[in-house]
Amino acid sequence: MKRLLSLSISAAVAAVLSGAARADGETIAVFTKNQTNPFFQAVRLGADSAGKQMNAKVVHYVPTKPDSIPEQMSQIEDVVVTKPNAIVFTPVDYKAMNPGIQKMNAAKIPVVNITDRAEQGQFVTFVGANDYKIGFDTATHLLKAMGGKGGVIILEGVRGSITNADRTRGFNDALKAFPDVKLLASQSANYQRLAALQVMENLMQANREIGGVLAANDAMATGAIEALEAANRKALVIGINGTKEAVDAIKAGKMLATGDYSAFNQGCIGTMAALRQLRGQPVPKEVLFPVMVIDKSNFQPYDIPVDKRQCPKWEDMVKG
Amino acid sequence: MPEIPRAGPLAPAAASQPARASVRWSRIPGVAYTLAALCVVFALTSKGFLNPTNLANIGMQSTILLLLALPMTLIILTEGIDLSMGAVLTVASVVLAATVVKTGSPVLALGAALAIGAAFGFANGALTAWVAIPPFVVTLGTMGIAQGLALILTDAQSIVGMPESVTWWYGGFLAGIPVPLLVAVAAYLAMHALLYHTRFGTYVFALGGNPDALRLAGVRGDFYLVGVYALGGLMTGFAGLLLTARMSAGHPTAAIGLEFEAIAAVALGGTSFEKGNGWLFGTVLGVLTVGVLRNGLNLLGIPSAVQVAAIGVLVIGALWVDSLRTPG
Amino acid sequence: MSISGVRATARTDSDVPLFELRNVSKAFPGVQALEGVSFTIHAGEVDMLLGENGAGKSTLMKILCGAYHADSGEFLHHGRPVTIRSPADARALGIAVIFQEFSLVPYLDIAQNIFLGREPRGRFPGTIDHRQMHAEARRLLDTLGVGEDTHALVHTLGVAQQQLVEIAKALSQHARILVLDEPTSALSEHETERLFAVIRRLQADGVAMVYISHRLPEVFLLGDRITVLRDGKGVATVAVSDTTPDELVTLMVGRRVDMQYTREYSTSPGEIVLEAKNLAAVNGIAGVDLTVRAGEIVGLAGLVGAGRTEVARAIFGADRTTEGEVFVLGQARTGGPDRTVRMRVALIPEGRKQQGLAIVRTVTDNLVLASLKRLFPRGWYSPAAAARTAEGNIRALRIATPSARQEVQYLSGGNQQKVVVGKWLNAEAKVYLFDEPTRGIDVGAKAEVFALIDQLVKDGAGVLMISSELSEVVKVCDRAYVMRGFRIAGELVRAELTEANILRLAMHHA
Amino acid sequence: MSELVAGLPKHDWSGEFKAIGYRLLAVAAMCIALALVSDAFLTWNNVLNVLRQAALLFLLASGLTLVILTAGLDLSVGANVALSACLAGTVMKATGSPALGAALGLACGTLIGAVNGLLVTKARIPPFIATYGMLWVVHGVTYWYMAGSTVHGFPANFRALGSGYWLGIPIPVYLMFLFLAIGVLFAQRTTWGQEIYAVGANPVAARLSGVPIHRRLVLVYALSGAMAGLASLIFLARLNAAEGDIGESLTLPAIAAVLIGGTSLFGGIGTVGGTLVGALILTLVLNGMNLLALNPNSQPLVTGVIVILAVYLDMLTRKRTRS
Repeated sequence: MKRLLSLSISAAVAAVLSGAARADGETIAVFTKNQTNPFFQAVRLGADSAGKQMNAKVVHYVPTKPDSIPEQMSQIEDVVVTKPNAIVFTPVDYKAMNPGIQKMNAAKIPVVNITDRAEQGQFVTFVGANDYKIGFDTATHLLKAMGGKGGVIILEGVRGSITNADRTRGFNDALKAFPDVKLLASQSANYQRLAALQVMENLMQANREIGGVLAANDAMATGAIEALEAANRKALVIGINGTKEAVDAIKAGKMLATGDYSAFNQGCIGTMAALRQLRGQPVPKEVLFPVMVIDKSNFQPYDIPVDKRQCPKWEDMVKG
Repeated sequence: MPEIPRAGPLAPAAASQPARASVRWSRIPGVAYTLAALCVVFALTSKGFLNPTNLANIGMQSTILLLLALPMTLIILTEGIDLSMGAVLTVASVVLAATVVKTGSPVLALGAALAIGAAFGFANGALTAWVAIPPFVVTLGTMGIAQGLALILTDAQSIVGMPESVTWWYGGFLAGIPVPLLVAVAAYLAMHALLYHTRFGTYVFALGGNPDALRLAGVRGDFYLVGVYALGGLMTGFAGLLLTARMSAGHPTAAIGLEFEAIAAVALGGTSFEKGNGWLFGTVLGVLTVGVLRNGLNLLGIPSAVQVAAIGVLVIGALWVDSLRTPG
Repeated sequence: MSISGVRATARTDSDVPLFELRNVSKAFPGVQALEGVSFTIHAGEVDMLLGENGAGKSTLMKILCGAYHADSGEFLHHGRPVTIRSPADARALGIAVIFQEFSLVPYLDIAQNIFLGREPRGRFPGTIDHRQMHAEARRLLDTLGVGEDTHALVHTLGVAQQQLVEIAKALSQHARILVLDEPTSALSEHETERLFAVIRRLQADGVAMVYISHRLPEVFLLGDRITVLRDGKGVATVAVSDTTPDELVTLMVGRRVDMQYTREYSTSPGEIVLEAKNLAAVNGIAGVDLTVRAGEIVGLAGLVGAGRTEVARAIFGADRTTEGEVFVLGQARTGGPDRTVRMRVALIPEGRKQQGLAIVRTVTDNLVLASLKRLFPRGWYSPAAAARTAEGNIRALRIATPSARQEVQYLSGGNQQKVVVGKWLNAEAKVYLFDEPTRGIDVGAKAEVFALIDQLVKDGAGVLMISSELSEVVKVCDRAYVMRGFRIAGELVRAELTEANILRLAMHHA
Repeated sequence: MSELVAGLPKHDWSGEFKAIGYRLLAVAAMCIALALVSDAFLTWNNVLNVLRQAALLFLLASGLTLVILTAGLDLSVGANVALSACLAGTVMKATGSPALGAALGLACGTLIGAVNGLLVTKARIPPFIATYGMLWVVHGVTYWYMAGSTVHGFPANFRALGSGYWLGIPIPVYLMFLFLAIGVLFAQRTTWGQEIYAVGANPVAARLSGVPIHRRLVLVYALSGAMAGLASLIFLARLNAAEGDIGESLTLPAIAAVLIGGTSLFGGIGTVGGTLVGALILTLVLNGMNLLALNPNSQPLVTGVIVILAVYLDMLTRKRTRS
């Protein structure tokens, strides 16, 4: 049994080494939060695509337990030992990863912060989207579609996560502009499908008339849609992230819109930024993607499955 | 295993069986060999595995788990279990963080963490020993309670702004040695002394092996049982200090589920769930094996999915080896 | 083992007894365990306590060591009245009991076990002075002439060694009165010799010993004074020199067995229902040949630890056989107990609660457990049908239970035994392996169990009965095999079937 | 022998039903309380809603009940649900055949369970550790297989399994009661069920009574796996999507439901019916806390308290029937 184990490990090792042989350029370590959320899969694919384009080796580090702080901390420590040329970094928690960030900085490895803006630490640049503005714009989009009246429900993500804080803040600020719209409830469903479904089912009991649902991500939005369909209730639903699933729902007319969080491009541009830094090319202090609300009118470009997409040109994405 | 009569070696039937000599080596669990094998493989295949910084990393990363696994060993020796440790660790960590932020006094904060840890431990022990509810149930319940508390206290936000006096406990050095390593060694030595050189330790073995013997010897086993769980809580509370230091923050879900890893490490170390049959240093080996596996696979950049499966294979494999070595 | 053992003791009859019990009575729900029993203990003597199982020996000892409280009666220590309310009181009086189930902790070493609860204090509070502890343990073992390493973990020791550790533990508590409850029941001959040597040393040191046994040779080898219990009453106390084995047997047995139990022995047994040929198994037995015919009760006698239970387990397929074959009704047995049961073999194990019954389940559940396939061939279980079957058993076997839905754990030992037997009646077993069927059940129930066994063979079953009680074997069996050292030492047909012959075969030197 | 009967407790009615009775009273009490504080509670829709949410939990817990009846444990059911759902989902998408997908999902769940059973019996690994190791292995396979993607959008006829209605009652509710019936029949009305109770109550006695305990144990773990597979299908049909992490939050609540339902960790005592009540109690609490918009952070706390209380009260009632 022991022998079997060590054999299997050395086998895996061999596989990786041979896989690594391909890239002859720099090595980029990419940190994402978990292996289960499609969003981060898109980020990883973006990074890979950029790595191919610019002929660099991309290695991914993902906690075995989703969003585990101590594990990402350990992975940072381990990576610092292997000394990659640069790191593309999404903190699992924007506050509680500072010691890890300090370790990377101390090791003089250039770090590009993507997706969630870490509270402290020196970064080459931040690449991401403006969560607040996405929340605000998508919410406004929905409220307009509701004709500025009726009742809405907010499905929050994981309490304490920066994205959730900003997105819900955007939702609420958008609501201020529509005095006739009533906020029926704002509950957390932890960015999870089942949680969203059940919270929605329960809220539908307490609220007879639900005009719209503001979900802080697409998984919760689709969960809400399932709940509504099961109860034969109609409501306009928006989500955030622009995942394939949401695009399909929009095509099918089940979902009103989703805010593009451009996960794939975050992976692309984040990795490119790291490589440009290494290769002495200019990199702006911050790359924020323009907010884009995807609906029936403009979903075509997002309809391509992520693993088929190609990274856009740096110049097209980063003006000036 | 169900089909073997529980009677074990003490049953008269054993009269026929030859008495096996107790050689320490025969009690070394399969995990020791696995650990050695892993080290060799990683030393050969990955750059920097043997690099001192990396070895130190493995030790530091394993410290918090070790602080849970050591008392967990004692608890399992009493044929008990503590499923609440991960959650209690979390709540201790956030309480510590909150206190230090509010009062600015790390001493007070540590006191609070230790107190809440010990309180949970005592509750576990009391409900087990005096109300006679199975420890699995008790600690499954207190796990939920601690988890809820952590979330309510923080409203699911992380608490930041730890002073250097706190972060030193994970990031600092003493005589050029990382503090966590010193803590780990100290914790092991303390637990070793406690288990093998004090009455308390002797009675821990007796609680699992033959509680009646304890009663006949006129020892109040129940007090010691409560003591074991309280000790577990206390150590968990102290681990809260290192966890907070490590994140330089208190986070309401940071260590959820860690107790299962601790239990697995104890089992890997060759401690059985029955009759107070166990070995404290085996637990250290168990913790290190998991640590080395994760570290090595990270160094090699092995995909996370493979890491997850590998941990499962390790746990099952090592215990399988042990069961092959023990005659049915 | 010759009866001419040298006495290493000075008789001290004239002295005041070291300890004395007067008119001790104790009742349990449904049973009067002890009734006005008196008993004296003399320093430097071995006071034998004889009696069949259920005669009240163990109860008396549990009272002596404070495990039970006597309902009435008084205790005198050096003639002064004392009370024993707890094990602590007993210890204070220097009384220590070596029970059959040891009070040892498997994964602590010998020294730790000897001093459990009384560890010598080390330099720091709460710590233990291992050096001193092991030194003292060493000394104790040496005084007993025992060589084992004091660092050996107890679970690695054999039963005999564990027993010696128990004795050392007692001595370390400065016990002056040592109670040995059937100490040789699980020992090999050699181990027994060693134990006797230890006992003589202690005797020489003036330790008083109460030695419980129903084995006459031991009684005459070691005893000074003998007290015989029967049905919870002390029937006699005699000096060894003034009595004979026959007298003791009549004292122990009385005429009860004759009155309550007789059977006409089978004159014309039927075909062979069970046959073992040169059977050897992982549990240690070897070269076992035996046959059981329909209508026969065949005894499997011998001292405990001679390998009788192991033979039963091997026949039943509970322990893997390494050599030889077993034939049931002419067919070779293969596989585990589940196959054996289908060949209509029944095993009534000695440890009812541990091996015979699911005590948290109801009488009904237990009664139908072995016959589910027969009663419900389609696999559909009918509680009603099961209850009917159970009610039938309860009536037929006169099982005393408030209802078939009663959990078995609340039944008395005798009734639990009946449930186990009933289980196999329902399975329509043709071969029954009884392992100590009357162990730990009261006298009335015993006769019923035998009547039951007799009925089984009358109905054409074959029975192999393991028993440590010679009188039982002699009374009940048509034939008997006697075991020694995990082999069959010999076979005794009805005519030769006497306690003396059994003992000769069981203890005879090669 | 008649004096032997004296002093024995009269065992009026079998403890299990009594235990369930007490729990049903608890459920009733909770319902009344909730009805008083929230007018939304006692609406037909919300009742269906509670039942539908309890269904998933119960299906998972019902299989687990059998395992715990044998004094075992299965920590891998959650991971099992995730892998089975993902496999079934992807196959369904690839082949367009719900039947094939469902079959594979069930097969996957059953296989994982059977392997657990073999690890416990043949490899003699304690159930806790064996199934915990299995949890990691299954997660690993799932993560690798899904590679962070989501599978979604299944044919309507399949989704009816989770979100459909018949005579105004959700399909999952029918499934819940169907499998309650099947579970009760299996445990109480088949010889296998009886043998499983016996194995849990005393494995040695069961073996010496001719029960093939290894085969029964493997069967029990396989059934637990199969129920996980079934639950995964309901899950898939309800959410119309699956990703790698769906199972993580399911295992402990399922175990809690079994314990609240009065099944003893030491084996041999407990009923599938009790587990249903346990699942209902847990669901009611969460439903009520949602309706009252109570802080969701306190949900684990409340669950924990209920688990301890339920088992404690259970012990009290058993003591009463015994002494």
